[in-house]
Amino acid sequence: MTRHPSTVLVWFGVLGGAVAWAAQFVAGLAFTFAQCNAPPGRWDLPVQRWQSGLAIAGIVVGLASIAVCVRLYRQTRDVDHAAETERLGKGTPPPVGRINFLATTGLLVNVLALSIMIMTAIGAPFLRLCQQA
Amino acid sequence: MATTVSPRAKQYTDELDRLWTERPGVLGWLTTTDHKRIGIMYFFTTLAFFGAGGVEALLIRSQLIGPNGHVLSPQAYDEVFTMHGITMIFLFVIPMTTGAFGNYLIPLMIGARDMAFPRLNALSFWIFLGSGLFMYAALLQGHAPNAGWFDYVPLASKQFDPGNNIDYYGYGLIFNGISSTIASINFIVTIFKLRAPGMSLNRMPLFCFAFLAVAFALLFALPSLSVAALFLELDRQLGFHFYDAAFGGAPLLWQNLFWIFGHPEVYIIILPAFGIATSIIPAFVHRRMVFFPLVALAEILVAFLGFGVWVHHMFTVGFSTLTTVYFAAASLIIVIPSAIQLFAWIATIVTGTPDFQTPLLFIIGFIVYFIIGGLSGITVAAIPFDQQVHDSYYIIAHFHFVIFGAAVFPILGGMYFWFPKVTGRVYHELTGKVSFWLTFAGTFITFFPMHIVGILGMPRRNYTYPPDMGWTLLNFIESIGSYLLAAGLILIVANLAISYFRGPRTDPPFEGDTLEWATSSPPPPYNFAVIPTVRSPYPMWDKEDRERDNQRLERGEGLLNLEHATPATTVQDAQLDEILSMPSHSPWPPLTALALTGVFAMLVMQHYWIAFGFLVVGGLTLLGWHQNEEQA
Amino acid sequence: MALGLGGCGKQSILSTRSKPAHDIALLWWWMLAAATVVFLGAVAMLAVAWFRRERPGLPFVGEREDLAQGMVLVFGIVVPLVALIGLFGVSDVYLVGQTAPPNPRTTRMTIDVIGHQWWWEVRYDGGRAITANEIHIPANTRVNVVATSADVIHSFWVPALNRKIDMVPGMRNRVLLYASTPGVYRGQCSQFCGLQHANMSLKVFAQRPDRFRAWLAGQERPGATPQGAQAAAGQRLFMNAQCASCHTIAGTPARGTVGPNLTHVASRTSLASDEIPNTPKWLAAWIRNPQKIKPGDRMPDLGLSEPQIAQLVAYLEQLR
Amino acid sequence: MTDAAGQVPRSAHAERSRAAAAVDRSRAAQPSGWWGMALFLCSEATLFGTLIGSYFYLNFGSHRWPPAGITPPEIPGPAISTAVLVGTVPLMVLGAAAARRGRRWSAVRWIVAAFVIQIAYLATQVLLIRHDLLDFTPQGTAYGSIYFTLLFADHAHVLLGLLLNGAVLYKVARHGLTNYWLIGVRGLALYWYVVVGITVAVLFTVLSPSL
Repeated sequence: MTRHPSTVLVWFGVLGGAVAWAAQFVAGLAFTFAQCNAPPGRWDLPVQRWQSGLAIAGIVVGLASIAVCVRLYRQTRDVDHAAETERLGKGTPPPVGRINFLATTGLLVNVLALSIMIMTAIGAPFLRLCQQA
Repeated sequence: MATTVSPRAKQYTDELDRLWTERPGVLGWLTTTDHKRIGIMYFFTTLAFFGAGGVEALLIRSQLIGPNGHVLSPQAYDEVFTMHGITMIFLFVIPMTTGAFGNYLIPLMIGARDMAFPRLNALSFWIFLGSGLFMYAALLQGHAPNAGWFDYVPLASKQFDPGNNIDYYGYGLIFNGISSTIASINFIVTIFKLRAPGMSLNRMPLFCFAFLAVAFALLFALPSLSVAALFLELDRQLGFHFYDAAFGGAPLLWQNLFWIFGHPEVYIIILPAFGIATSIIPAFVHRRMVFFPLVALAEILVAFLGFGVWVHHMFTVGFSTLTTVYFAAASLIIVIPSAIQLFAWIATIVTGTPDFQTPLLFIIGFIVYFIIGGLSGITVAAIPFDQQVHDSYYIIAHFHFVIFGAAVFPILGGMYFWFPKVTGRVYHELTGKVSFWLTFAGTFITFFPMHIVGILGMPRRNYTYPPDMGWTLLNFIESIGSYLLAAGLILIVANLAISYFRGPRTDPPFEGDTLEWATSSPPPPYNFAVIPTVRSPYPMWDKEDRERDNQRLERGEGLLNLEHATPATTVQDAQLDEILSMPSHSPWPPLTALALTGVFAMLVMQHYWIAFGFLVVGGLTLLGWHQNEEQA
Repeated sequence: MALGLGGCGKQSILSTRSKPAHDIALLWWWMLAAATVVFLGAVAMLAVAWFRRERPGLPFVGEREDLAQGMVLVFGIVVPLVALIGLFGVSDVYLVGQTAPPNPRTTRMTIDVIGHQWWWEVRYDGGRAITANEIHIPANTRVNVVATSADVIHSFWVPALNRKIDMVPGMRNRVLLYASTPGVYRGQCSQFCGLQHANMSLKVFAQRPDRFRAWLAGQERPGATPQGAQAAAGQRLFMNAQCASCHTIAGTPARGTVGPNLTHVASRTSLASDEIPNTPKWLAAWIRNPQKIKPGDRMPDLGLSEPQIAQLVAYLEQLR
Repeated sequence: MTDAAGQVPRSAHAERSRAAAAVDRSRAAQPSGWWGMALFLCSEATLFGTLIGSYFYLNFGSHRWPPAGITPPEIPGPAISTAVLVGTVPLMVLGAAAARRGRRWSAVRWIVAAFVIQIAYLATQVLLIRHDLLDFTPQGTAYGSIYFTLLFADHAHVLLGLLLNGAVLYKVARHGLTNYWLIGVRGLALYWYVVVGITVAVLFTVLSPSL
């Protein structure tokens, strides 16, 4: 493989979904705490709409980074990792093996982050608003 | 590897010896900055605490061996089960894995000569020792923490627990947290910066991935615990109201803060076990790990997702279902990284040619118990079922299979596995196998009936129970099992202790795949005469590379024998970047730790000005620390 | 094992008398079945590893790396993902709604249960009747329980009838109490609440509605006036000794709220939150030396003489 | 890389400013010291994240925030003093940049300039807190507890920063800008960037009832 993807792109591929999950998790949680742990009527937030919205936004990001990972993975699928050590020295481009490694792992991260976000997005609307568990 | 070395090579290694050998004797150990010596000190300290925690466990089981037991008074029972939890988690498993195994092995596995910050490394040990003694001082004085290891308020508030039992808990955990934070920073930087040239991320041993994950999890989880404990002490000692519902506080704030730490904690405990398993399996299965990248990632991912599941410890407190749905989803999905590793291990073992020696047996035991604990974990991620068995013995069964069965078994296996590396001698194989079967049976007999007792409705933390509940027989069986388990553990320690003096001095009876096996056993103070170059995650199996290292030693290449130095490389691809001079022995870390111990002791006694005095002293020791700073 | 679980045990979560508890038990049996399959499968693979320890690879598969990896993908990701999402839907989206507190309009009556160290205060319709440690409910009737705490966190748990609910200071948690058949169901505090956490249990008496109404009517009456000199002396003693400062007896000056309400103490079957039976002998023993029976309990040793104890017992025994 | 030891710098030999700067330029990755500080700051940032989270958790759970009898905080004082503190960030940037170019004394000058402003900031904050304490106390309500704890925690970090300033300035002025203290200066600058960020976050948190 000749052209080398930018570090930023690679790490977006690896972490995009995870970061998206973390964001929708924290924000959505804050909404439920604000609405459901407060004395009645202190705030009136459309919690479930926000939950779904956040989750969907996260899902979009997750899909994007999956796309990146797939592309990187295809680019780097067949390389002999050991062979390239020889040209490992200061300033040489990142070894393809590492990009391939990160892309593979990125796929898993994103799939799992996605499935959590999808479960929340599907689950939340079915539940009664602020029903005590 | 005891290869015969030429006079030329001998001369080089002698130079390195001169540069790296530390003071002998007690003073040498007090002032050491050698990661191996620190690891060994960690090992024996945590082993002692393990003994204490084990005695506490036996006391608990003896109290519950029959209904209306009178071995312990209610007060004593509360203190004992609280100290059992604190000891096993904060004073045994974490320091044993990160402190002992991590410290000793990480630099060896990545081909470095020490940790990135050797003096901080010593400091974290001495602080750990101080915090452990601090908490046990409370037990010796007869007022140990007594509100359970998760110490729920308001039970732990001044109003309902007026003694200073809980203050030892609050300050002790902050104190202990300082040590763990320093250690985790040290691990991350070491793994980022000191990897041998060529060891790019995709070639890092899985053991190191596990410890990297642990270090990050500790780094981000501990602040939450410190804040919780800080609030607790402000409430208790200065009359603040964070947790006091009557003044607008929230008792559940403690639970949230504690479990934001407490659940990542569970993975912090289990991850090193994964790491140890992934280094033992290839050595005995003579085969590379199946699906290396996914296993590596699964280790990191467990630690990451672990931050999103804490409310599954709080499904019964009355949060809204809109809140719990996040945690239910995350708690179920976090199963998958574990499942990936599980089946990667099984696939590796089943497609390889396993040689069932003692260390591998312990890993098999680990796999079996991790499956049991994992499956019972899935059942309590089902909220309604958790709402039935929460705080019952079912939960005790679940987390003992995870924490003892899954986290401690690899530690025991690892003790056997690296014993030849650390001591240069070999343990007694048959005794090892016997000790495994004893421990394995003991664990099952002790903890499995707890599932049933829990289903039969026995709540945890009861100092006694009535005879007519259908719990009696099962509790009796559990107690018998616990004695069996104790026997097994004693046999392990005895085996290693005797082998240390009597064991045959031969090369390890197995072929590890990572770099620690590239050096002699026990390793020289400088770890590696020649800084190795790495081309795969299994450097020991790249024979020609290791052969090249020996040739380079003959030619005197890559020795760094001019000064007390180790190479630093780039973070992602481990390209050689600079040569660092490492600090050697220093008296300051233990002194700093001593000052800190003074600070916390005075805080418990509420002598705030004296505490401040000790803090100033601690600051001054840090100045002394930087007297000679030619080190980078 | 199944029989053992289902049958024995006064407090088993599997001998259920209400729909929510039954649904949870059913969920458990299904999860147990699935878990058993997974466990046996995994152990079988390890057994294969043992029998083929000399030979690399697997039958049919050989040593093909991609097939080994496929095994990890299928058993490690695909299968669990499907199973877990299914479990999520069934338990955490559907069933969680069934075990959640009842919709106020769907319940016949509300009982306030207040956790104390270490006993349960039970208040019927806003305090017209107050008892302790023994909750009477009409069978086949949806009862709304409001669980609160007077001091530390407790957890209200009657496994046969429903899931547990924590009693958190400053919160008003609710749970449905429903019993399909009349009977006595044991419950216990399941959140560690201090020295006597182990002895903080309760009984739920599910009675035929008419019996229940009769019982409630009796509980709403003030405390009986003592019959006979012995009992009268006992009442005087009760009011003058420390008793009255901690206990309430409706219709008398005793208005203490630290300990259980004793207006109808003799109508209960047990003492000290179900630790000892409520017989004159045990009642005397309890008054004589509560710290021996329940170390650390709030009830102090009163240092009363035997005659005084006899008088108190005579009085309390008449509070039916 | 056969014997790359010859090609790569032996950083400990960089005793002079010029040499230290050369080492700094030749590095492909950040030095260990920088990583150490960065990770320590991650931990501190998480600490404040937790404190701020607790503030809002208590806020969400209560009927009125701040509770009856406590006036919402005034905006001007804290806002202005914090704005001034933010003004020290460019100074630290310049200081670090100068150090990396091996300009020992200009680095010292920039840092001293920042040092003075930071001291002034802490002084004003102490006055503001004393003024608050006249109004309400941490022992009064949970609001008071979290309000003062947040501010105290933040100021403790500013104070620690001042101590670090002193130590680094002394060492650089006395022993010169060795490789070790060049990294020290960079770590110090990093510390202040993060602490200033935290201070801004804390400011918005405690002022939130009035915004």
